[in-house]
Amino acid sequence: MKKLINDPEAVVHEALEGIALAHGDRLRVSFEPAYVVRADAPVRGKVGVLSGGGSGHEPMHGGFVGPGMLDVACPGAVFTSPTPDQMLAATQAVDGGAGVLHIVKNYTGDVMNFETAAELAVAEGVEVEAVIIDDDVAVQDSTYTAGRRGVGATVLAEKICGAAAEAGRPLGDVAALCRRVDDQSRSMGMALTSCVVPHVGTPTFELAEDEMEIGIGIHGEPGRERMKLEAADAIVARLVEPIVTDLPFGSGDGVLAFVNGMGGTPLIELYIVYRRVAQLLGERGIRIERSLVGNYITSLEMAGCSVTLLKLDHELTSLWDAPVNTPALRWGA
Amino acid sequence: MKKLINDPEAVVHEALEGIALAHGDRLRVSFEPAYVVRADAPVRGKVGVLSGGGSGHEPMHGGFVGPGMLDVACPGAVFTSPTPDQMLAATQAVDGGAGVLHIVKNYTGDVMNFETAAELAVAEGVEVEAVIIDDDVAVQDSTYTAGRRGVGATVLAEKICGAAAEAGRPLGDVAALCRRVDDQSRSMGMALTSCVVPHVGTPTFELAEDEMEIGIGIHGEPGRERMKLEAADAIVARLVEPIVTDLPFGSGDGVLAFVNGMGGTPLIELYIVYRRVAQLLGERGIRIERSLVGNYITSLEMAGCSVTLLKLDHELTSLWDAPVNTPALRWGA
Amino acid sequence: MAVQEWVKLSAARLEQHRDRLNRLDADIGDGDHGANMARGFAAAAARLDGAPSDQPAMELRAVGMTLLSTVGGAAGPLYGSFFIGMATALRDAGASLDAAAWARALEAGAAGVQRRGKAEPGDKTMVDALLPARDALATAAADGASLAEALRAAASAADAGADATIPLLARKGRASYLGERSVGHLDPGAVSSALLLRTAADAWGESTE
Amino acid sequence: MAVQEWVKLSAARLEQHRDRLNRLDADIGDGDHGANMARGFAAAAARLDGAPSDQPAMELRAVGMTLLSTVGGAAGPLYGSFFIGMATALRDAGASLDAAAWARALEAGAAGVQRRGKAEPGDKTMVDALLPARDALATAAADGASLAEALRAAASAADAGADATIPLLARKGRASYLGERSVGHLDPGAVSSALLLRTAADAWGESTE
Ligand SMILES: Nc1ncnc2c1ncn2[C@@H]1O[C@H](COP(=O)(O)OP(=O)(O)O)[C@@H](O)[C@H]1O
Ligand SMILES: Nc1ncnc2c1ncn2[C@@H]1O[C@H](COP(=O)(O)OP(=O)(O)O)[C@@H](O)[C@H]1O
Ligand SMILES: [Mg+2]
Ligand SMILES: [Mg+2]
Ligand SMILES: [Mg+2]
Ligand SMILES: [Mg+2]
Repeated sequence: MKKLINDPEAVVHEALEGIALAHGDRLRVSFEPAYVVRADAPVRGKVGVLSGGGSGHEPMHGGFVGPGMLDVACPGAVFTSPTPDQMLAATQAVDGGAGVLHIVKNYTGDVMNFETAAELAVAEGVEVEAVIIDDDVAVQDSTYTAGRRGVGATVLAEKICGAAAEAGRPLGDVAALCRRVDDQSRSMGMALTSCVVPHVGTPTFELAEDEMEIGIGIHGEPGRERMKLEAADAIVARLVEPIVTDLPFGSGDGVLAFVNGMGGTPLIELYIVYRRVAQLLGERGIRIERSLVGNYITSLEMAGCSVTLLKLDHELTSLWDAPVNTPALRWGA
Repeated sequence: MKKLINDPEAVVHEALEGIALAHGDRLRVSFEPAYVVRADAPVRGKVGVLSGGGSGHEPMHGGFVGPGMLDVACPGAVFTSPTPDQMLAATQAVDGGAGVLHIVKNYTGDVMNFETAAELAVAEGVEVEAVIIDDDVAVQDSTYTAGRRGVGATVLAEKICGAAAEAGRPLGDVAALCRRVDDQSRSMGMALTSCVVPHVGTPTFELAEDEMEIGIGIHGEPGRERMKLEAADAIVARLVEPIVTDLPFGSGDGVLAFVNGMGGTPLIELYIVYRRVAQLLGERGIRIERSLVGNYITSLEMAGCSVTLLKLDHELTSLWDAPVNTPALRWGA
Repeated sequence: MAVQEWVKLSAARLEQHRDRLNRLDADIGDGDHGANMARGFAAAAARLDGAPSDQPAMELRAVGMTLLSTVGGAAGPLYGSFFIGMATALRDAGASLDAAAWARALEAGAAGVQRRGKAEPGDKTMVDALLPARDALATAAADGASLAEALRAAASAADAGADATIPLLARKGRASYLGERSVGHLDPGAVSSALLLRTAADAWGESTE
Repeated sequence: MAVQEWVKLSAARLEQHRDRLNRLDADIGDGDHGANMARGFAAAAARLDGAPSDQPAMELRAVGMTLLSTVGGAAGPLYGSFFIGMATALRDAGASLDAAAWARALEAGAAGVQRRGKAEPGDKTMVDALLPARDALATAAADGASLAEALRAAASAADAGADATIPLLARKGRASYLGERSVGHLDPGAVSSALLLRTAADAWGESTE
């Protein structure tokens, strides 16, 4: 295992120390329990926006804390949902009297821990609405399964809900927007390599030099299918096709196109992917109105990418464009 | 070779197409010869700021084109200096009548190609000043060698000179600032893995599972020394020590601390590195006044990092803080 | 004493089996189940250390709360509910548990897991180890078995239940994303449940009843 | 004809030796010398295709300009200067070159490389192949050798000069960053220079003199 770490057990703690040191001008970090919070929290009268999940997906979520996006992020152990006590303390830290939105990625662990946290928070007198993000078309959605995973749409929901909360919208509205982003988003991802969870020390799965995984999540878990490695254009078609047909996205739709790196793929390759995404959407008459290209929701050092499309409307577009000031996403501020 | 590419020979071209498609709202891409230029170039009366170098270091340089930073970037083949004809065309594209600054990383190829380009540009009646960046303390500086390489300080110089040019400062001033940034910056990098140049297809060097290279450049070239892998804190000491003693940086100095990922190292590890950098500087009484953590000057998918320190003064700090609006670095806009 | 012994012994064994559980979880999940359980039980054992040991319900509740705030992932809330469920069922129990009390507790614990996780038998989860154990323990208790005997029967049923997850298609938790690819693997949560029951049999088997 | 033949043959051979030159460059540089040279000479060969072949100076100048705008890296300006230097020395030469003309050209080409790159003999660069070749060619020309003979002598001297770079410590270019670690490796630019001279010997050896 080749990593720039000290103790595998201390990875999350030390990274949080680094975040606190690097961004102390605008963030505070609580260590016991662990959360990353806006320095000016709670903001009186503003809905608090909270998200959280396992670590190893950086910059998500801690890198998205700041005005216009998250008020607070709860990091769990690597790839492991955080715990209800963290979420409760974080909820209380950002409750400005207008309630708190919990943005939850659809994983059994996350959902159950957030459920418990919401019960505890309500018992403490904080109004909480939880919205579950489940945009991954690689997973069959069925009442007999855990349902679709939450992946790329999480970043978009955090940005858009953060903007709405910053604009003073009430909790019900912000939660409704979150559901709309989730409803109108679809994602699919792939991996060229596995990743190594620090406390495990070996790759979560093994891929031969000429193989790839299609339909992966963000936890180094195997994907839906293993197949022979292909050229980027063919891979992109495998990602875009199921996304476009699922919602469906159609001619005349305006979308936000998000090409996300899994952590170990260089930006030069992500632009090659973006190029093909844009070409395929263009062929179908789907207009890209906004775009995002980079490493935003990662799986440690995994090589690979995911594509997310969000169908835009006037409100979502203007909330996307609103100022945001976080370590990882910043404009207009 | 596991890469999200189509044809190894088309990597740069297709990535440029992706950049044009993703950022067409604010950049234009010329393909023959290749350069990435601000959509509003040339800006009348403003000094043009140009940089360039081999591709494979993304987001540098194309991702730094925009108001407040570069006017134009010339991408070469992967890890290969661009050519004088590109540089000449790019220089002419951004000449607003106030001359053009060439920011050149100190590699024999880059220096010679830029020299030729400057001669050609001057012959065409464009005023050009070239400043060579050479901040890498891993390389012995001597009149008998090619001198120190240009690495992390390039990003800082491009930001600071871009801000000065945007503020209407004349070419001589902007070039002097560039030299000051170079004089007051020192860097050192290390690699956990090699990278694979697409048209080569195999790793540039081989490192055993328990080895690392200290004192690398940004082209996948071997470093100064190969040694046993160490914990992050020990590695950081190996980077910070020579940097701090070289300038030297001392107690009471205010610095910009830049922890840069080489492309394949996840952000969570870069924060662990940053943490130790901050601790070591703190022990020496060196104040971190500004920081930058992320993948900004990379070597394809190489795992590793570099540390750059810039001694700040009031002018450099306020130019660093000035608005910048590029794909990869953005604030205040 | 026995609850503490159970939890300490569990912590030790989970630490021993940590890599194996991680590996099982890597095959059909994300490779952290061993780390999660070892972390949680180490914390729970530390929490009980020096606490009064004559109130099984209070001890089990403390274990449940500790797991809830230290395990994370799916296993945290599920095992949290398990221990809190056991504690609730034993609210009025004395210092020393008999087979009937343990049978009530295991029934309540398993019900807690199902309430939280909504898994049914055959979904390839810890439920597939817990329900057979619950039934075996209830039967043994009804047949007048000693606690040690009854727990041994429960542990064997849990082992068999865990082994029987191999051919199943996962329908809950992270393994469900794999669809058909989840077939042919042991469920790590079922294995950790069986391990906890085997440890209970050892803890109460050795303790004076 | 001969310049075109030289450049086309060089393009073919550089394509053949591309991986070897990349590999040599990977050992002490960044692994692109073969790709750079193959790209540049393919472009130069294409550029000469169909162009008048009775003006060596114009042809060599076109090659130099093409290399300058297609090779990049260190080799681009250096070989650009090399060919432009040769062209300048042959400004007044006729369609067919003799050994004396080639000697003048090689001297000017090597001088162009040194002007641009500031390398001295022993710095472990292409200069270590070019200068011995220059000297051998001049001596052979002075001794009245035919052009083919003179170029063969130059090519052999260049080969020997390239081989002699192995024990050297690099002082110029990317390899100089390696310090002591550059010792024990062939310099890729010296190898490509030797290859160009061997190809010249072949091109003019076959052509009617
Ligand atoms: N809905 C559920 N009901 C019961 N058990 C579940 C459920 N979902 C997951 N599990 C159990 O949890 C185990 C995985 O736990 P763990 O790896 O610690 O959490 P995570 O899946 O969040 O990484 C699975 O092996 C399974 O036995
Ligand atoms: N200053 C110099 N003078 C002469 N030759 C040089 C000089 N610097 C580098 N070279 C030659 O250039 C070769 C490397 O060329 P190449 O790999 O194409 O460029 P780069 O080093 O920019 O990647 C070296 O092997 C060496 O022979
Ligand atoms: Mg997990
Ligand atoms: Mg090069
Ligand atoms: Mg797991
Ligand atoms: Mg090279």
